[in-house]
Amino acid sequence: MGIVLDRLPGFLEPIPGGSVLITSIDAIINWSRSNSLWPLAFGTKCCAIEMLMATGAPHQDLARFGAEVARQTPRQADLMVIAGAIVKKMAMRMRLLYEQMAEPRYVMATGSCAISGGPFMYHSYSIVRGADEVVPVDVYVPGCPPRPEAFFYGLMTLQKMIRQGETIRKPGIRKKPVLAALPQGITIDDLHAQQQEMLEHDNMVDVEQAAAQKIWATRLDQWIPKPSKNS
Amino acid sequence: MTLAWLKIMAVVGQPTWEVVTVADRASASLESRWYVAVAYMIVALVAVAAMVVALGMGLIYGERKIAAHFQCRMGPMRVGYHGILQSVADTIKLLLKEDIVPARADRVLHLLAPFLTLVVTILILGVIPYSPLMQLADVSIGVLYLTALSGLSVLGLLLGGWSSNNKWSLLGGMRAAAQVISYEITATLALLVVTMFSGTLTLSGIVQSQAQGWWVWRAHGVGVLSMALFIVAATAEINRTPFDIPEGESELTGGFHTEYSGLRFAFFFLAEFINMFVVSAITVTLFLGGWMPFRIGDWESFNNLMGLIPPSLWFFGKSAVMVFVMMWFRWTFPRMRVDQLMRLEWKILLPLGFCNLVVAAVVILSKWYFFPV
Amino acid sequence: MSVTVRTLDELLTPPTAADSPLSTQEYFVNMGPQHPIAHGSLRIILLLDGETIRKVIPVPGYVHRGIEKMCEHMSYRKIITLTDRMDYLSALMNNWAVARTVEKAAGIETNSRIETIRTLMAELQRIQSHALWWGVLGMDLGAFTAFLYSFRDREIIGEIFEETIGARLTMNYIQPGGLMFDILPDFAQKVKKLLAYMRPMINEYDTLLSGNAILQERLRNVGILPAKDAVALGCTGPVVRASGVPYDLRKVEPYGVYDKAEFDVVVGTKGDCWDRYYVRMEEMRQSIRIIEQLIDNIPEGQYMVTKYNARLKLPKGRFYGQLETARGVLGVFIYSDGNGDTPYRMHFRSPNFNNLWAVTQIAPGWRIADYIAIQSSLDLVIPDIDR
Amino acid sequence: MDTEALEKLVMGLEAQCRKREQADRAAVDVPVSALEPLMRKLRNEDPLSFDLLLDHTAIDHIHEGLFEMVYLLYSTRHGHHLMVTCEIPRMDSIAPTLSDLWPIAHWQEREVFDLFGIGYDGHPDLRRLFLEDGWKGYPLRKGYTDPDMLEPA
Repeated sequence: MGIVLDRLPGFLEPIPGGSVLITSIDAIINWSRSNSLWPLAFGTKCCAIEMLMATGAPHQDLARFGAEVARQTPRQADLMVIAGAIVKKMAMRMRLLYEQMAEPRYVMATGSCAISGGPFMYHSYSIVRGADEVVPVDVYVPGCPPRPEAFFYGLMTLQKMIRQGETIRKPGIRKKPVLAALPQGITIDDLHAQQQEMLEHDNMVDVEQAAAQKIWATRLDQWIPKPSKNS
Repeated sequence: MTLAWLKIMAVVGQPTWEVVTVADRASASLESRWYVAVAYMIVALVAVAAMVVALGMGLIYGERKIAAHFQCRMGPMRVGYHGILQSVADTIKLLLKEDIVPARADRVLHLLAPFLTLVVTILILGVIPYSPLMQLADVSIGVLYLTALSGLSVLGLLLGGWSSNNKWSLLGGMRAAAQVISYEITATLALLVVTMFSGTLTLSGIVQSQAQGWWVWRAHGVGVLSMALFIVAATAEINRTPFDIPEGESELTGGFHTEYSGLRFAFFFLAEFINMFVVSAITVTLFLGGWMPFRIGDWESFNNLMGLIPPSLWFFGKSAVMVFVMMWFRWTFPRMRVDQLMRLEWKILLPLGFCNLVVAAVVILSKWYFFPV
Repeated sequence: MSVTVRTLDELLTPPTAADSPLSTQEYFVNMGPQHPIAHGSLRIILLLDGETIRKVIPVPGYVHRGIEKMCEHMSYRKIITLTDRMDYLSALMNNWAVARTVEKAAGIETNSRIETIRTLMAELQRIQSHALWWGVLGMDLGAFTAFLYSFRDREIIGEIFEETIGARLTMNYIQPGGLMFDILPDFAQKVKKLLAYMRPMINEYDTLLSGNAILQERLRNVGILPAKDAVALGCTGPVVRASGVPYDLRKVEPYGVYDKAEFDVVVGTKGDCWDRYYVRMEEMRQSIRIIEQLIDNIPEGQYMVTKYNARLKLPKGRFYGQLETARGVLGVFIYSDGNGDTPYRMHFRSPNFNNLWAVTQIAPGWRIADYIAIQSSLDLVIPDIDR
Repeated sequence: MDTEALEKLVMGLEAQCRKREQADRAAVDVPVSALEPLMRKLRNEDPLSFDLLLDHTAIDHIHEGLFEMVYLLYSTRHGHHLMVTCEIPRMDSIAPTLSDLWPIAHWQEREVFDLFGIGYDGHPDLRRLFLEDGWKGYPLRKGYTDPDMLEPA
């Protein structure tokens, strides 16, 4: 785990009363890791324009987060932004890229294609429905394409996760992946469950009718009066 | 040993610059108290190491902010006030990255390459006269020492390129070798012109010789041309745009440091920025009068006023201007192609350098320059 | 009639060792799916001898989602959303191509307001697409600042799209039978402000990059594509116009209100990278001219001729409609069997797919750095190649 | 030159070619054997000179058991369009290659082979284009089923 850590003296091991020292070192290391996330320029489709290019543009400046150094080689990158649909032919190479990245690496699946296959979910023979079938994803940013501000919200969520979740002694442990843009209550597992249930049992085509039964649909109706038919 | 600096301040008017280097003090105190000499050595080493780290972080932060403002954006803002702690965060993160050595890479050379580039840079830092008192060692063959070391830096790139067992980095390494070796000739020619004018090889001697005026305007046309030649050749030697073909991002995905990650990549990254400072320091020492304040002939009051600013401030101010010019190059020029680069060197800069040398010789012999000695 | 099917691995068998001790051995290099020059996932295999390219083998397919198979299950209105994801830099023109073909086949007549707004939106998107191309070309050749300037200007055009269409990139705005929304009352005034801002910006682009000696050296007479080869290689759009063939659908087969606007087709002479660069820069200025002539008198009228969910009945038969996107001719071939509003077979003639093949004829003999200039002067969008 | 005159001129070139109905432009249908000579004449004859092969694709008529190959030609000099179709049986679907007439055909034929399975005799480099080399089956055929394809209905 890095030259420095291999040779660090034993005080990182659990010594009585050492928790303050450890957490302070943890805090510094996590602070530095979260504030210098160098993205790997890996865009396959239209999300690449919004996620990698437009966020780096003068209007919404990715450099403010210290993340504008887009490294081309996976060795020096530590944040893999999957911007665009993943196809079967590309999945193995994406896994290869993920393996080549140096260890404290994070993955952001941006765009509904990378989360669940997006508009190509049905009738497509070569789409991989969701990048989390290939690489472990930390943060999902929904949208097609998500706005640069949504990407920043995802980035800040990832930074918060890094600051809270990771301890240097057990780098593999991370907070559960959270859906960046959804309210705190909903996590990815509920979505997967709902999606699975919709596919297997309901198997329905009429999207309006299906939407009307969903819980959030009822709440929406109260807030926004249904537009009259002939508007 | 009263500080030479106080003595200088007492004498108003034409201050005589008496250069005392750390090496002189160490050798002076060697016979009587050997431990004071050792202390001087340790102080010198610590000073250079601190300078490398501080300069590296400062330059990286400076480059990112200046590049941002060139491109109508703000650059790092959220890490510390206006992103000041950004380089600190980068460095700590790079320290703790996983250290990957490719499978069939030549392990020894792969691990050696980054250190080689950084060591060469630090060796040059030790010779540069920052101010009459702040100079670590005044090597008698100063300029020859500089050109020899700048030739050595290409080894690091070549080793890095060849040993990481990757076609892209091999191409990057080969390009680096071709480029740095050929551009050294023009750089050496440009330095030769100044040594001819100043008559000495020692760097402090060259700075002293510019007491009446800096070589860039005192040696009128010849001085300006050799400074231009040196800036172009030096930018090529440290692989900065428009000559950054060894690690051209869009062509070779990373050039010679494609396979480096974590701390080793940090060494390459740091060496590139310290090289930028080193080249601007050499330009300032030889062409812009090092720590010599700006003086115009016999304007007493003006010269005294200029004399009030401490010499080290003069030096670092001028090199900051030169560093800004190099950053300016990087964010405006596209990249050259390999053969265009070679053609520029061998067919344009080299003949220009030789003619400049001959003209300089004629100017010196017939004393056609300002305030001939 | 015998057919031999080969695989990629047979092709990549490394060549035998160098015949004479002095000559270098050729080797394969992967400008793989993840490479800065492929803005997307296009794998280019180069057979290199030292730095000069002997052979180019493009391997697309890393973003192939099978759009044409999906079209056979979706109605024409749903297919419009798929076309945004093909060439996302000229999404509006893709929508317009499908809408136009379906309208011609189904016999729907649109009024002049719809046609004018379509032409205006298409030209705005052309400026936006050429601006991004210019920025990305600068980034590929090393001048990173150009990329930032181009995105600063793209955002302003993006704001106008966002107000009228609601989306920045995947528009889904032009439907068979009209438009999704009407333009806002201050649309014309905003566009005029944009044009007043954009015209000097293009001159600034020229001063920053075009006049630069290094760029001229990198682009002049590199990757020459003669006129005859350009047409034989199926190239269309700025690539073929740079070689001297004045083939621009807006003039050859005028559609929308292009015949009302007076503009000239920019044609290059030699067909090298510099001509392709110059043609696109001039096209941005021509697009501004077109918009200026049309922006003042947008006729009144309905913005949607048929109802949204009206079923589009296409007669049985083969229909082919095409129009000029920012990268070339986008053709939409529909074979409908007459019942229902889903096509029996739908095929897109994609401009990038045909322009890419020209790389294999242009690139051999040049160096890696030239290959970067050649491919970014072709202005390829990868999902449009794979569909 | 309007569509009827063009069709009459083209049919004059080749005995076996018939007019193709249900098309929105001048369209001609020709059997496989006569395809390559007709295309050579269309490209080289002066009054026609179709120098731009706009597009080449195929339609899978699964009920009639045949593939219909569609060539869309355009002449940049005279500015007229032509659609040439040719039907081949679904079982041993082999067609002559046109890559020596129009180099772009090399690339378009590989796409049709990849998605339909129509072999091209004499094609210099017939490989799968989009899909992996080991992909089983040809996706754009009507009867193609794939376990991964989600069908909502």
